[in-house]
Amino acid sequence: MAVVTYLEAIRQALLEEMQRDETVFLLGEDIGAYGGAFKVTEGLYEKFGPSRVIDTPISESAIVGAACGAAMMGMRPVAEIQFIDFISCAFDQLTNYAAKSRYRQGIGIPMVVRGPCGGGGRGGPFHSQNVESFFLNTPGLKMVEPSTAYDAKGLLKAAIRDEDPVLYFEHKFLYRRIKEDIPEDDYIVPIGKAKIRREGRDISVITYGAMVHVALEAAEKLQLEGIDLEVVDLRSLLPYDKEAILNSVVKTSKVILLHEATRIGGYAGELAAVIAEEAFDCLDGPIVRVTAPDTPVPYSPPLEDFFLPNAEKLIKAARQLAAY
Amino acid sequence: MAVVTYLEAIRQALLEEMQRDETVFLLGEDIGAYGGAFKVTEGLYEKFGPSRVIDTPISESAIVGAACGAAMMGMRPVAEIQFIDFISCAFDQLTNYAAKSRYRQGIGIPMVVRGPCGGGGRGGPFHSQNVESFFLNTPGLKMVEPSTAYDAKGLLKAAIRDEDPVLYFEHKFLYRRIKEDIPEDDYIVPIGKAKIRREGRDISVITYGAMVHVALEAAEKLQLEGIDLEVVDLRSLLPYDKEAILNSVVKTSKVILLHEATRIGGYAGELAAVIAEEAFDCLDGPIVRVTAPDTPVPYSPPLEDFFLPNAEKLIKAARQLAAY
Amino acid sequence: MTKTLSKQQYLDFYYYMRLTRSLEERLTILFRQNKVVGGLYRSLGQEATAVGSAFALRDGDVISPLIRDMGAMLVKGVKPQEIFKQYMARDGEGTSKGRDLNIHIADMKRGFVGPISQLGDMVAVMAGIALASKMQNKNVVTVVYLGDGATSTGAFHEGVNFAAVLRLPMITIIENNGYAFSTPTKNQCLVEDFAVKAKGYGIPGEIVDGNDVVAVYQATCKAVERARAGEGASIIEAKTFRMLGHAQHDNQSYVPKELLETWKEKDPIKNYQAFLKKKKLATDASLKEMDEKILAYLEEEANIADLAPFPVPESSLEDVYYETQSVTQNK
Amino acid sequence: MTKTLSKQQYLDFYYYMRLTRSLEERLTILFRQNKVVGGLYRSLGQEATAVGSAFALRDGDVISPLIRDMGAMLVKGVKPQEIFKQYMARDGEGTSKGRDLNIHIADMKRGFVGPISQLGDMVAVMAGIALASKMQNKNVVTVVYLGDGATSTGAFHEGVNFAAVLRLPMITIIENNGYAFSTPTKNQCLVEDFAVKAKGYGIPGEIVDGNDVVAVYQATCKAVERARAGEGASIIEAKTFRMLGHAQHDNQSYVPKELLETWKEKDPIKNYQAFLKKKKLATDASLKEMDEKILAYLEEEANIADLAPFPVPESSLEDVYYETQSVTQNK
Ligand SMILES: Cc1ncc(C[n+]2csc(CCOP(=O)(O)OP(=O)(O)O)c2C)c(N)n1
Ligand SMILES: Cc1ncc(C[n+]2csc(CCOP(=O)(O)OP(=O)(O)O)c2C)c(N)n1
Ligand SMILES: [Mg+2]
Ligand SMILES: [Mg+2]
Repeated sequence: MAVVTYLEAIRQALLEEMQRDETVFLLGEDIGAYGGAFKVTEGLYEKFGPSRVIDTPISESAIVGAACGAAMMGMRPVAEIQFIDFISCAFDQLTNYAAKSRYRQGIGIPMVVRGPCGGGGRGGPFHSQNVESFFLNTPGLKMVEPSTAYDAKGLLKAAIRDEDPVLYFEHKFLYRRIKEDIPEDDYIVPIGKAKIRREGRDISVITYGAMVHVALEAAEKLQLEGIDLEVVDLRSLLPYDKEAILNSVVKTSKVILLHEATRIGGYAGELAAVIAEEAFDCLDGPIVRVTAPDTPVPYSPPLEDFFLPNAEKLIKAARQLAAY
Repeated sequence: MAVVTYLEAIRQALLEEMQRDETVFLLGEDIGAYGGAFKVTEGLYEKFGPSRVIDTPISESAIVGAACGAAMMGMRPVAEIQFIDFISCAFDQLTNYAAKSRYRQGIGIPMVVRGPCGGGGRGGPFHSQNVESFFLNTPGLKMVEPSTAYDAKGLLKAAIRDEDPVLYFEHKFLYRRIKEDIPEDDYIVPIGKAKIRREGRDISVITYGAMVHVALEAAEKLQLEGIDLEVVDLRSLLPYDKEAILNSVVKTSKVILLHEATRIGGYAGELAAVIAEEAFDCLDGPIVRVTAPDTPVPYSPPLEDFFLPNAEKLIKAARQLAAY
Repeated sequence: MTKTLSKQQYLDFYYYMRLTRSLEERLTILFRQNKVVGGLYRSLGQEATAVGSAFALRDGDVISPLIRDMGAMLVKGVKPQEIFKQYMARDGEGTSKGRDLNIHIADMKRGFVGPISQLGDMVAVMAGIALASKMQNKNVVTVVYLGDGATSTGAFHEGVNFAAVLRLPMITIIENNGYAFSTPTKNQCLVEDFAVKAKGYGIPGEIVDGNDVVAVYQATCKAVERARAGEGASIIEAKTFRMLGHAQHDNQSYVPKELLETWKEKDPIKNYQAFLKKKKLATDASLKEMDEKILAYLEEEANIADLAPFPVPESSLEDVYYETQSVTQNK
Repeated sequence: MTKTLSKQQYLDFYYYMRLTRSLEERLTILFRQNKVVGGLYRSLGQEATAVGSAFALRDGDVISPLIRDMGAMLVKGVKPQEIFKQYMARDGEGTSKGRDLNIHIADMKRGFVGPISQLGDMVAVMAGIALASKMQNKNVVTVVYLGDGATSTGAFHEGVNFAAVLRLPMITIIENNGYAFSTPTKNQCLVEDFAVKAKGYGIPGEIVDGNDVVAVYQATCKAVERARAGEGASIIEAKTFRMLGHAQHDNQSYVPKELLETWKEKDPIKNYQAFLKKKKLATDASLKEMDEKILAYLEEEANIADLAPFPVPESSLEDVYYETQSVTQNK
């Protein structure tokens, strides 16, 4: 065991997978000698050389397209998108080529596309987005977003070993802010499995990514008021762990869906739908969404702070729901 | 009044708006002398010439980007995407430039991007998609999808006159299959207003586009069994008419969300969330989704027929829900 | 560096061009009989480009064809019955199981991928295959075909530049056939010669008469040798003409009659027949014999295809993910 | 066709280059004081390109600057206090109200748009502005600035080709400064001269010494005249060098020291000072005076900016749509 940051856990996963399997390679902008904009790939170029850590031109669509082609030949590419906001430039390759390849031509695409997502860093409208909803209506893709260093490593390993294209979102606010002891031997966190981060009786908060920590913070505070939150960390967004979600709802009968992305068309919609469809009987109150408001991510600190969901907002929503 | 097809209604809207306002112009692939892949712009090139009906290179991103620029100068561009599936290539321009311009730089983009969506035409995975969910989590955009010739014309006029970027989805299955008498004088269908296509007591079916007709067909049949469907045609997908939705739910207490797009991450999620959040008290049963399964749109007739939601599937779901 | 061709090779060129044209003619009949599902696309007049270039490749090399490159697929080993089944939306070996249309079928073993409709996207994918081949020391060359119109896409640009910078063994064949759907080339791009685009990527660009199967073969061989020798990517512009509309539904009334007349004179098959006869490699009789054999073969293949079943509805739920993979999927 | 310049013009060039550099230096101090929010980008060594090109434009013309083109914005009338406020995430006239960062501000009246971060996207937008100007008979010229790295994007390609085909009055200035973030130009594209890319679009491409403000001015004037005369789009490649890291956090250890030394010799301001003195347009004393005036001016502007309030949290909910437009928004 060793204490590592979320960022270091990602780096370790890359390193170990590249050591384990020579078909694994990296491509992206400035990931080589420079080690990536956030230094996630630091040291890997030195270790594996330019043929396995490939600096590319600024062309997200080509990065993803080339990763698809390489994957079709049996390689396991891991593409870095410098900021996940730029994945919009590869939207077509991802949703049309990568996602549909196995279905329509019988060729699987074992590829990972990873990149830093999320706000809190004063990055403004183009360096702070959460993009999971853009891809949620595209069968054939998988999506994960870890909230802990342990999961960051285990989910990335699982993604690299997966036979299908996986979008791996790493929340940049967590990169260096969270640390934990993680095992030194090989492990994976299976795709599709949620994790109960905190058991609770009263309300299920279903969330993922950086918001898991917001939920835990709120839970601590609400504890003192006698409101007992259960915090479900989805970890996998597509596919998601329906069983874990429904089990938690059955137990608590009340649900808050929490995410950092904006409200309309956000991930919470899918969760609300599946809960209202399959656990309706168990519900003892409205399904509440706590999300960012429907605006781009603003840059200035007072605006971004106002924009982002936080423990206070969650606490307010939880109090209301508890009183329902 | 004159009987016109859905397609002809769209053409009329373009023609009349171009006559009314000289800042309105069209751009897209093969829309000029050829009149567009589906002949929606037929005759307009002859009438308005090459400076207002512009054939472009095959470059969806540039088409949308240039439309943005022109709109910033006070023009009212209407861009055609030959098949709406190719809007994936302009995803970045739409979600990052067009959607955020007013917010971050104070410049509105009064632009329409229109194109044929939907299945039923044996178009396969790349000529049959419904793309509304891709854009639903992007504040700043608007989206509409008419289900009748009357609305096709009125919504397009409203979209052209709107001050913000509007995605206008025209369901190609309806192009020549539906006809109706529509007024010859100028009218608009306001963006953001749903329409109750059929009043009913028992279950609200909330839907849009080609599925409105499926819902009406099912309603006729269920009438005989004493199940009375209310059919709500959203018409506007972003913003959507929350009031109309909630009013209908209050009235019937049971809801089916019907759309042609695939299930996970589909539009129904947003509807389920808003209903389960704001009309929970009124619900007398689970919120049911009737959608396509989670696969690409397959091409072969038996597969596509199996894939698409239809009256039969809706009837089955309605019977179950009615019995709940 | 011109390759010397054997008699058999010369005759093979003819065979595949003729097979392509006759296959498409047979498809046109099936289309009129409403047996083809969806649109039908033709490569009439462009057969030499597809066939000549594909012959420059060897086993292991991979192509990404478009709708006008059925000839290249035939050279790569696609059986006419597979094409027939695909176009009739049937199930069976070598088809997409009714999931995707026309020539969107793939077989990495035989060396072709199933393109997607979004033009330009295949360039980067083929760059990726070339990249993997380099890493795996397979010395594979990839060829991506696309039209004049498709060069306007950002995906084309990103893909070619990516392959150029990484010195990948990829050849981009731009089939300049005068039109992109209804749009004449001059409204697509101001350049006269699309080969000049290579300059912007720092790679070689060559123009070839796309209606001369031997010239296309030789030009592609040269590019393949470069690629195989590790010298990287290149572009070939094949000048040709689309003799029919964009698809069956398009009568291309927008194409000036004279232009069609001019290009009719340059028909790749007619001229190649004359060439073969002049070279004493064939006679009218031997050509006729070959043509008839082809027709008979296609008749058989079409009949086999017509007996093929439509896919079972529930099969459409499989193969979205590895976990839902059908037992028969083994590529 | 070289333009003759007045003494005042020569001095204006100097003023704006110096203003740019000093403004950025002031920003660096604010950055160290933690008053700048987010990243800080510098155009050290590239001031001549931004300033010289912007001077070739007239009122009504519109530019799309990038992070290294603050000089062009200053010429277009941006006030230093607007830049300071932007970088300090404050509210106020001429800012984005704290919603977007660094030079992402717009004023169509003064002739600049707020770029987005996604590189390449602005090319098509500026083509659209040029298109509208043509329709409106405004005879406006647009200039879109981007780096060597940004030319790799599909958006660059689609936008330039679009402008070329429609013969739009748009000039694309490629600032070839040796690097794109940490990536040297040779890993971005194999060409030595980015101007050659123009050939692929059938438009003129010119190379200019990006560190020579007069040369940049003259080259841009030529392109502007062409554009104004209806002759369409063109490309200018300005050869220059990024003398600091990509942003403040990057010490660019990856750049060879010798390269920096060589380019230090070509510093646009230092050399222009010598030029002005040689031409007897300035003396050490007059230059010093100007420099000091600029510093004093910037001090004032920075102080004004520092007094500007942060935006009110609730204001972030406005202006997503016309219907939610704030009363103050009137562009
Ligand atoms: C990105 C994209 N936009 C639009 C289309 C629609 N489309 C299909 S083929 C075609 C014309 C292609 O012309 P070209 O590339 O010259 O090939 P050709 O048909 O002439 O062989 C168009 C516009 C598409 N398939 N993909
Ligand atoms: C589409 C896209 N991909 C990646 C980035 C991240 N990024 C910002 S600046 C930059 C380097 C730009 O280099 P260049 O175009 O040469 O401009 P320079 O910084 O040298 O002026 C990169 C990769 C981006 N902004 N947009
Ligand atoms: Mg063509
Ligand atoms: Mg650069």
